[in-house]
Order: sequence, then C-alpha cells, then structure tokens
Amino acid sequence: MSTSAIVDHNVPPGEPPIIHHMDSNTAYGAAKLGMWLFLATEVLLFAVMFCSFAIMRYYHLAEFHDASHHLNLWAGALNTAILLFSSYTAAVAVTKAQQGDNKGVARNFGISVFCGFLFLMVKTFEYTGKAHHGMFPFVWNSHFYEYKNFLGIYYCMTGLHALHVIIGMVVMTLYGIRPALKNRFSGKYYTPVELSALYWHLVDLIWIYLFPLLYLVG
Amino acid sequence: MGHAHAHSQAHTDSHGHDMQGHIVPVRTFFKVLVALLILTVITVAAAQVDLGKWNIVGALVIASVKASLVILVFMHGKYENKILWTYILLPFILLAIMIGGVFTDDPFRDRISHFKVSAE
Amino acid sequence: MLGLLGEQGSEFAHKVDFANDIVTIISVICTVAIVGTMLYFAVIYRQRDGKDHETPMIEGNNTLEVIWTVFPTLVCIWVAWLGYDSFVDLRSPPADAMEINVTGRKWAWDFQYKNGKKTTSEIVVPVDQPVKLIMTSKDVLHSFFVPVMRTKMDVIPGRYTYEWFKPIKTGDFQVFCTEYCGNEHSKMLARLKVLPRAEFDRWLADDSEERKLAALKPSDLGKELYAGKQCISCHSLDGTPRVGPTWLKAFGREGELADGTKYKIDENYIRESILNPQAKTVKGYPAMGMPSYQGQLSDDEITGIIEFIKTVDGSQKIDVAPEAPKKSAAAAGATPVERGKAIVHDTGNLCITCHSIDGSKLVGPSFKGLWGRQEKLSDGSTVTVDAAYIKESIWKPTAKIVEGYGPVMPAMYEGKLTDENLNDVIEYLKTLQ
Amino acid sequence: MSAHTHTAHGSEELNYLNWKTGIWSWLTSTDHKRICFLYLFAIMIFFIGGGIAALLMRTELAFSGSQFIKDPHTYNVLFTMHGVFMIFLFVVPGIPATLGNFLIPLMIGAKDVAFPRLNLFSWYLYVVGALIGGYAMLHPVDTGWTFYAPYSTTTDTSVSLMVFAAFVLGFSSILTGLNFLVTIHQLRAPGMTWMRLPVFVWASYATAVIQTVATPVVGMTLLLVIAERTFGAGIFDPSKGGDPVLMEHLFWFYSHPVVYIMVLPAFGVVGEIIPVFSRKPLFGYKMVVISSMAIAAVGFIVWAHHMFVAGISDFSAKFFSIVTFLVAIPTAIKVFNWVSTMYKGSISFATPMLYAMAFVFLFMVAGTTGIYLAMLGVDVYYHDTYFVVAHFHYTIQGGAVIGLIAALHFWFPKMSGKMYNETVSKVAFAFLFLGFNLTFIPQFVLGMDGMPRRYYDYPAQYQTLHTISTIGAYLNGFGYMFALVNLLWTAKFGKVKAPRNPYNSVSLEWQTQSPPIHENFPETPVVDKDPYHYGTATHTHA
Ligand code: HEA
Ligand code: HEA
Ligand code: CUA
Ligand SMILES: [Cu+2]
Repeated sequence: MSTSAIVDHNVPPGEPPIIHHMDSNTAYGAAKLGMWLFLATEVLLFAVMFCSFAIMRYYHLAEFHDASHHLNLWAGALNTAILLFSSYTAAVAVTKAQQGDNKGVARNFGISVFCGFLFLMVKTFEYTGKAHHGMFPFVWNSHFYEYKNFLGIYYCMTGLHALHVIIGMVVMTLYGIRPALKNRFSGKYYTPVELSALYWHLVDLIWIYLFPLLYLVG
Repeated sequence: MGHAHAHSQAHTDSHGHDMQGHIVPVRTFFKVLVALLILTVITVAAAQVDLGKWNIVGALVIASVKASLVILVFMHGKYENKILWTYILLPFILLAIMIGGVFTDDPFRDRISHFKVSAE
Repeated sequence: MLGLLGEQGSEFAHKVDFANDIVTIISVICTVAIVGTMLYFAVIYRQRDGKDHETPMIEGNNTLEVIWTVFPTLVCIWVAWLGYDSFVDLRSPPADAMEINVTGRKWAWDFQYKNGKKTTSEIVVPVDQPVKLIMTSKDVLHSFFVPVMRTKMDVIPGRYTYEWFKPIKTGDFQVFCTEYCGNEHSKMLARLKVLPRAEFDRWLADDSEERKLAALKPSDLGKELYAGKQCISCHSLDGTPRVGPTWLKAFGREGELADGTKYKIDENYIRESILNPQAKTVKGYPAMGMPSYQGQLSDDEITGIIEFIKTVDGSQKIDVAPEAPKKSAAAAGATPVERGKAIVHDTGNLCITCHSIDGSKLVGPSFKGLWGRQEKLSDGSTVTVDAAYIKESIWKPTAKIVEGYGPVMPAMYEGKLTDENLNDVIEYLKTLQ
Repeated sequence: MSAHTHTAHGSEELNYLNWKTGIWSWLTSTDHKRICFLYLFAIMIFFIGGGIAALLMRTELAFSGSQFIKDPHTYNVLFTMHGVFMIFLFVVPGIPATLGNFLIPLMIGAKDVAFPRLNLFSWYLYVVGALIGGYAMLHPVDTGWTFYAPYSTTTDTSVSLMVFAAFVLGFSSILTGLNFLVTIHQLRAPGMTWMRLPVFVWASYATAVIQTVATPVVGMTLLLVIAERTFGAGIFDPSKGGDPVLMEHLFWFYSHPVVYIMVLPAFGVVGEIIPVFSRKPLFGYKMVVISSMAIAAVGFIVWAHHMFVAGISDFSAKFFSIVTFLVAIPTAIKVFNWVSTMYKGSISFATPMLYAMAFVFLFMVAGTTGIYLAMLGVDVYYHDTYFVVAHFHYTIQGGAVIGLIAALHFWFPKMSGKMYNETVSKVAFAFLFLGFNLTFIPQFVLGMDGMPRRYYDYPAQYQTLHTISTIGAYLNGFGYMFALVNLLWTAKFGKVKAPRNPYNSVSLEWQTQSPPIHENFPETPVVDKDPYHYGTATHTHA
C-alpha cells in the first residue's frame, strides 16, 4: 500500500475511482459538500462587490442611473439568455451522465462551453465599444468623468465574472468533456460532471443579479 | 490493507448509501429554462417603466426568483439535505448581514445631529 | 475615582473616567476571582505523591451553567450602558458651541475661526465654552485626539466629521494624530491652549500678521461665491422660493425630501448638495434642477459657502450685479442663430440648466418645439409661443406660468441680456423643432 | 476508548516520519501529519521574522527620540511587516493548519483529511503567497496591516503586491478550512457521533467555518484596493468619489472574525489539556461546544467595533457596541467550564498544563480589556492607543500563541515520538510568561496615558514604561527561543522515546502508536465512549 495513489482512476470505465481513505459514497458526499462550500466562498467574493455597489449607488444615485443607460441593454439581455441556456445544457449534462450517456455529457457540456465563448465575445464587443468612447480604465475620457464610479464598479464586477466564465469553461472541458469522451461516466460515477455543472450554474447565478443591477436599474 | 477494502464510515452526512443522486428529467430542466427566459423578459420590460425605487426592488425580487429556480432545480437543491442547505444559505445570510451592517452606517452618517438638544 | 486616565480637561471627562473605573474594578474582580479559584483548585487538588488519585465523574451542572451565563450578561448590560451613556455625551454638542474648522493634512493641523483667523498646529479656545470642531482632511485619514478632553475622531477627506468638548480648566494640552497617515504620523502633533475668556477674546481679535496673512474669512469667501458661481440665480437670501430653496435661515432647517424621508441641513448635507445635487431633492423642488459643482469648487470654497449659509439671517442683501452681456456670447458667431445658440448654451446664463433642447422635461418647458407651440397656462388660458411671449418670459419670468411648472425662473436677465441678444435667442429657438 | 487499536502487523518502528525519506518525500507528501510539519516549518520562519521586527521596533522605542532607526519610514515598514507576518503568515495558519492538520483526522479516527492533495496544494499556495509577500518587502509596504484607504491607495510602496500576497494566502486558508469541514462531516469513524467529538475538533470546525466564509471577503476587498491603485475604480478613494470607510467595513468584516480563527483553536487546545491533567471529564462539554459555535456566529456581526471613531454613524456605533458584548458571554462560559473541570481533580503540572493555566490568566486580561474597548465612550479614548496594542497582544500572544506552544508541548510525544526535558521547558515557560507580562502590562498603562500606536517617536513623558516594555520584549523573545529550541533539539537529538500514551489520555489520537503510522490507525477504530471519560469514582453530578 505504500505506493498507493490517493485517487486511483485505474478502474473499469464507469466505475468510481478508488480513493485510499474513503469509500465511494463518502467520496461523493465529500466532493459535493466541498463543492458547495467552495461556491459559498465564491458568493462571498461577489458579496463584497454587491455591497460596494449598494453603497456607491447610494452615494451616486443619479449618476448610476444615467450611466447605466450607456450600457448596451441588448447585449446584456442577449448574454443573459446565452448564460441561462448554457446553464440548462449543463444541467442536462448531469442527467445524461446519470443515465450513462457519455456522448450526451460531451454534447451538452460542449454547448455550454460554446455559449461561454459567445458570452465572452459579446462582452469583448461591449468592452471595446466602451474603450472606443473613452469609457474604459486607462483611456478615460474626461467627458465621462462623472460616470467613473459606476463604470469602475461595472468593470470590477463584470471582469471578475468573466474570469469565472473562463474558469468554468476550462473546468467543464477538463473534468466533463474530456473524460466523457473516454466513456468515463455512468450512473455509478458522475461526480466531476455534477461538480463542473454546479460551478457553471454559479456563474449563471451571479449574472442573474449582475444583469438587472448594472444594465437595468443602475 | 488493500484498496478493495472500502471502509464504511459510520456517520457520513451524505444522503443515503447509494451513489445515485436524484435524476431530474430533461423535460423539467427545459420548463425551468423557459420560465427563466420569461422572467428575463419581464425584468427588461419592467425596467422600462419608471417606478421610482420600486424598480430595483422588483428587479431584485425577480432575480431572486430566478436564482431560486437555478439552485432548486438546475443545481438539484431540492434533493439535498439540511447540512448542504446550511452551507447554501450561509453566504446569502452573510451577504445580508454585510449589507445590513454597512447600511447601519452610511444612511445615518453625521447629519451633525444634536440629539440631546433637539430632544428637548 | 482611580484616576487611571490622568488629568480631566473637559466637562464629560469624569463620565468617561467613571465608566473606565467601573469596568476596571469589574475586570480585576473577575480576573482575580477566576484565576484565584483556578490556583486554589490547583493547590488543593494537586497530586501529592505524583500518582493519580480517585476523581469523581462530574460532567457538568446545569444550575452553574445558567448562573455563569446570566451573571456575565448582567455585567455586560451594565458596562455597555456606561459606555453608551458617556458616548451620547461625547456626541451631543450643545447648540451654543463655538465652531472651529479643523483641517488635517500630511502632517499638520490647520485651524480656522469664524472671524477668519487661521492657525496651524495650535488651537486656542476659551475655558468653559463648548467648542465644536468641524473637521476634514486634505489627503488621507487622520484622527484628532485630545487625551485630556477624552475625545477623538477620525478626519476624512471629502467629508466632515465633528467632535466637541467643553474645557473646564485652562492650560496647555497635547493633541495627537491617532490615525496612521504616513511618515510623520508621530510628529503630527498640536497644542491645545485653553485660555480664560478675556484673554481668548483678545487673542482672537488680535490683528497681528497671521490675521493679515489670512485671506478672506470663510463666510466672506462664501458670499463672493454666492454671486460669482450663480448660486444666486436659484437660491434667494430673503426667503423667496426660486428654482431652489432659499438660504434664509437654512442652516439647521429640517424638512421632507421628495421621497418622503426627512432631512436636516448641516455641513455634509450642503456639501453633498453642491457636489452631487441629485442625491437629495427637497419636496416641491425640481429633481434635476441643479448642476453639479464637482471639480469647480475647492474644499475651502465649499467650507466658505457653508459658513456663509450659516450667517444668512435676512440682513444680507446681494443684488445681481448687472453684468455687461458676455462678450463671448455677444460676439460668437456670425448669424443670429449662431449667436443665439451661444447665449443659450453659455453656462453663465444657465438657460439649459432648466430647459432641455431635446424635448425632455426639466425644471422648465423644453426648448424643443417651443416656437409656435400652444401652451396651456396655470390660470387655464392658452397662449401661442411667439416673440412677445418669449421676451416677457425672460424679462418677467413669473408673469405667465405654463401648467405643470413652478414659478421658479429667476428674474436675473434684466441688464444681462440686451434686446438684440434676445432676438438672437429667438432665432435660435426657432430652429429647435 | 477504542476497541481496535492493536499494533499493526509490521514492526513498531515504521511510522509516518520514517516510512519514506528524503526532502522530496516531504515536499510531495499528502499525509496530513507531514503537511502539519511543512506548515510548522513555514510559519516559524515568519514568526521569527515578525519577532525580529518586533524586537527592532522595541529597541527603537526603548527611549524617546530617534535611536538606531534613522527615519520614520523604516519604522513604519517594520510594524507593517510585523503585523502582516504575524497575522497573515503566522497566526492565521498557526494552529489550524498545523495542529488542526495533525490532529483532526487522528481525533476522529480517519486516515487522512477528505482532500489530501488539496491540503498539499493549500500549503503551496501559502508558500506562493509568502514568496510574493517577501518579494513585496523589497520595496517595503508602510500601510500597517490594516491597509486603510486612501493611504494604501496612494502611497507609492508596493501595496498591490502585498495585498495580492494576502489574497493568495487567503485562498490557502479557505481551502484548508473547506477541507476540514468536509473531513469532519464525512470521515468520522464509526461511533464517533457529533457529541463525542473532542472539543478541539469542535473548535476547529467553528474555525473552519470562519476561514471558509469570511476569508473571501477580505480577498475581494484587497483586490479592490489593487483595482483602485491600478485604474482608479473609485470605490474607496474619496478623491474619486469613493468611500474610505466602506473599505474599513469590508476589511473588518473579515478581520474581526479572523481573531476567532486565531483564538478558537487555542480554546480547543486548553479544553483538551485541562481534563487530561486534572483526570476529570471536561465540565459542561455541551456548553463548551455550543459556545464555540456561538462565538463563531456572533463574531460575524460585531466588526464595526474597530471603527467607533472612524466616522461611522452614531447609530452604527451604538449597534455594534451592543452586539460586541454578546461575544463575551460564550467566552465566559468557556472560562468557567475550564476552571470547574479542575474541581476535585487529580492535578499534575506538566508543562502543557502550566501553559493552559497561564492561558486562562492571560486570556482573562485579554478578554476583559476587550470589554473596555467595546464600551463606546471608553473606546473613543483608547482607540489607536497602546491600550489596543496591549489588548491584542494579550489575545493573540497570550491566547493563540500560548495555545500553540501549549499544544506543541502537549502533542509533541505523538508528533515526534520523543519526550522533551521537563525542566528546560518549565524554565522556558517562566521566561515566556514573565517576559510577556513585562512587555505588555506597561503598554496598558501607556494606553491609559494616551500614547498613540504606530508612533515612531513619542514625548518624553512615556519613556519609563517604554523602556520596561522593551526589556520585557527581550525576555519574552528569549523565552520563545528557549522553548522552541528545546523542542527542536529534542525532536532531532532526543533520546527518550515517547510511549503510545504518556498522559494516559482517553481520546483517540493517543491510542495509536507514537508517532502514528502513515495512515494513522492499523484498522479503522470504533468509538464507544465520550472523549473525556476520566473520573474513576462512580458517575455523579456536582
Ligand atoms: C485573538 C484575537 C482577539 C480576540 C480573541 C479578541 C477578543 C475581543 N476583542 Fe479584540 N482585538 C484584536 C484581537 C482579538 N480580540 C486585535 C488584533 C485588535 C486590533 C486590530 C488593530 O487595530 O490592529 C482588537 C481590537 C479590538 C477592539 C477595537 C479597539 C480599537 O481599535 O479601538 C475592540 C472593541 O470593541 C475589541 C474587543 C474585543 C472583545 C469584546 C473581545 C471578546 O471576544 C473578549 C471576550 C472575553 C472575555 C470578556 C473574557 C472572559 C469573560 C468572563 C470570564 C466573564 C466575566 C467578564 C465580564 C463580564 C467583563 N478588540
Ligand atoms: C501573532 C501576532 C503577534 C505577535 C506574536 C506579536 C508579538 C510581538 N509584538 Fe506585535 N503586533 C501584532 C501582532 C503580533 N505581535 C500586530 C497585528 C500589530 C499591529 C501592526 C500594525 O499596527 O499594523 C503589532 C504591533 C506591535 C507593536 C506596536 C507598534 C506600533 O504601533 O508602533 C509593538 C510594540 O511594542 C509590538 C511588539 C511585539 C513584541 C515585542 C512581540 C514579541 O512578543 C515577539 C516575541 C517573539 C520573538 C522575538 C521571536 C523570537 C523567537 C525566536 C528568535 C526563535 C528562535 C528559534 C529558533 C531558531 C528555533 N507589536
Ligand atoms: Cu495624521 Cu496620523
Ligand atoms: Cu474585533
């Protein structure tokens, strides 16, 4: 036993890996609890942003109001729809994994990752548009000086969120799509699919709040 | 001690003893997706009407409904146990505490009040 | 009692010291009792022969748990009250407190008195006179700590905070900066001199060089700005409502905001209203009525305006200085339309503060589509907007009021604009269809 | 306590320390016991570093006027370095990541923590954070450990790097906490019910909750400081329309709970030591457990007591003052229960017990001075004076660090398999205890006289007390050195082998061999008793 790996994936496809210090039920519960705890920390990371947003909005109400009209509402709405849809496919991927449909997992996660790309593209388009008008860090146009507080927090929030989108895409690819292509999952073992999906849902969840706060009510 | 020897842990808090989590039919997910999209349309529409401070309240309420749907259905929250729910809710409670605590401050800042004098 | 905090220089110092004494006594008793009990147990239950002796299997006792939950709770309630009560005193300056403006900067304290006298690193106050320090910072956080007075408050850039005390003895006392502020933090000291009344008055009136060096006293600076920065066009000094609320006896006034919440006019309220006018709107006044002065006024100037507002009691009279029509406005552009446009958009004339050119509703009717429009007046009649109507509206703004608007436009254009100017304006308005 | 703790089939000699050798086997080990040592090694570097900074500061402060440090900037750098090293790099990972790592799996009868590789990854994150922090010290930061805006957003030192280091360290802390929570939930041995968990595990559980959910807040806040510095996000800097007090709120939202990250595990340690050396069950076990959770919970709603004079609203100050008193109550419950445990005991005074008793005294001083500071009118006077400095050194050093040292002595036989020399360790204890009090009691008096903190130089009237404090600091430092060198020397050269259970303790970690084998227990233990089943007479209630 002295050379044992902690997690041994050397098992027939569809079987859970052998973990040297716990059985697979315990491991599943542990992984899920661990993931939810991690999501809790992510929510609290954003909590700081929401709290700052609330205070800044309190002090700069009119400015927030005006400035939010400078955001592209339709880009925001489109992105919301994209993320909701990708969240849906991620959820479906879990069901597929539970049913042992590895192709389904790869396909649905694939769609989610693709949606992630779309989302980022729209965001890039928005950012470059803003930069063009001098409403972007480092290229501030003094004309928009009074919107700086709103835009500052807008970039912090959406930037952090975009970072999470990227991480989510990587996670789904590495822990969902890749093993699924090797028929790794089955009704007995689908933990990584579920965890990646949970992460992706969180990304969606945050956006559900960001969209109305930033684009609609300001 | 070989690998095959799996130790059963007595008081694991994971639900039950089979790995099988709840399988949610794709149809359910689809219904929720539709509901989410409709709610999105409603938020956008509601924001076009000027309701004063009710705009933000409304937007947040709708967002919370959406978030609940995602947590309950997409994230299988409906089928999770109490302990998991504790940790699902904890960050939101803390967020509320944080905003609540900070808002005991800013809106009540020095209106350079003379509360002893003005109380007379 | 115990005199732990040293000399008491202010009226409420004894209250703080009392709270401190009580908590000290409680703490010492608790610590001695608990540690004493522990040592007592340690001695009498020690292993005398180095061997375990028989011990009872005591796992707890509910009565005791209740006792030692309730007892500290009661103690805590008491000391919490002591702290609370002394704090209320510390935060309740009497209305007749003498106000001194304090500015912290890296790394010195500046003080300014009502009569304009300025000092640095030395603050002089009369004994037995409540003093209220109204404080702000030029750069980073500082904190104004006067140990003998038992009071301390952070000094924050962009905001005012205050602290107050009533000195009860004369003397020369230490002031520290107690918020870390960089290299010379430990040298950011000041002296507080408490003088007998007569001596203080003499000191204050002293017209020595400091006084001459000092520029205008703040309220005079504020008075100049009142006219110079166009406050005058919207805020009266005699109580008449204009676009904005009057400044007559405004300081300390309370009332209701448009959203129903209460407001009270104090330093921070004024500051906010100047820099961020849309944040709060007094009920009955237009929401977007005032432009922001962010970046146009320095902190000293804002302080000046605040001080000026504090003085407005009806005795002040400032007339709109008849200014010659601005050259820029009169000369710019060759065509009447261009000249009119220049006048309308000249910030000094303030037209577009209240009238939009894109049709949106501000304080006054929009200029867009104005020419030729049928306006319903508040008395029920209708008029067609023509040259005569426009001229009347500018010379005598309150003669005719369009329904849905207030009689708020200032009569300030007499002498400021010529007839010729007006014709240009009308030509320009015609183009805004 | 456990029915299945017979020796493994192999030789007694094989244990987690020697079953693999070479530096690489340590750096890649996922064994929670080895990771404990990795952490111990790393945090001690920073303890010594921070300690040296402290001694330099004390030397400068020994007399009024500038001594050997010629410019105030250097002094400011020193206390920033001292604070950052001691808090972020030493005491926060302090007990949880070292003893928590070593003991939690042993105490609950598991083979390892739930995610062993994540555990190792946390350590590497710590190292990365430490390296970044060390690198930032090349252009040293002078903000104080609190990083208040707008000073931190405008000073031209490498604040961004330093707060980024703190962010990375925060992530390390989060992952450790998360790991422990899952471990305690999922990996308890058969029969190890929640109410049979040793109080140290409970304390670690409460700590882990705070680590997991409070740390992200400071992480994000510090990132916003970076955003403010790099592109002027306008959130904290008043000249850009931000609110510096908001930054303070967010900072303390974490940094108050963090003080319970430091002290709760120490509470747990004391709760383990006193029953063993009194041969009595822990008095009021259930209340001790509840109070740990209560402290963690209440700790989240009191943060603004650090800001009573920061320009927050009076209403806010009043609210936060009142709730602050709520933490005193569960803490009091703990203290009373520890002392009552000794009642009718059979008490022996091994070094760990001396530390535990010292802890009770020191923490009483610490806690009651916390009460002074929670009182509004009184804190207005004490805020940012040496009274606060003395308060938190009593809590952190008298509490958390003494707890750590106590624990290192108590579990030393288990960890190293050797017995240290009692006489030497008691002498070290004496130096530590006396030196510590000599350092910080004068600082309470200084605070009462109004001496502000973070002062490079001070008026001559304060000199005598400062001089005494400096002398104390040297004694204190000598005590630490003595204690640590004693342990280090014993671990390396000690001859006396430790038995499996030198103190005749009943809790699970003592039932396996000393030092334990790689996977802790030869067979999964089955638990059927309470963790403090001492007391030889019949079952009675007092
Ligand atoms: C381990 C760390 C630790 C711990 C446990 C505590 C515990 C407490 N602290 Fe402390 N504190 C710090 C670390 C800690 N603190 C630090 C680092 C700072 C300064 C940071 C900085 O500015 O750099 C600080 C600063 C600080 C302040 C801000 C001071 C200021 O800057 O103005 C306050 C104010 O309320 C405070 C209060 C308390 C209270 C009420 C407790 C309570 O938890 C104490 C409760 C315990 C007891 C009361 C003892 C047991 C009780 C009994 C036996 C019952 C009988 C007694 C009574 C009823 C009185 N602390
Ligand atoms: C864990 C927390 C911790 C610890 C342990 C200490 C330990 C000490 N601190 Fe602490 N201190 C803080 C946390 C801590 N401090 C914090 C957070 C601040 C606020 C910073 C700020 O304002 O931003 C502060 C500020 C602070 C000040 C105030 C500075 C100021 O405001 O101007 C002072 C002044 O005396 C001081 C002194 C000391 C001393 C003398 C020790 C001594 O007890 C240290 C003794 C230890 C040693 C000397 C190490 C010796 C050990 C060895 C040498 C071992 C050798 C062993 C081997 C080789 C195996 N500290
Ligand atoms: Cu100014 Cu410290
Ligand atoms: Cu605190």
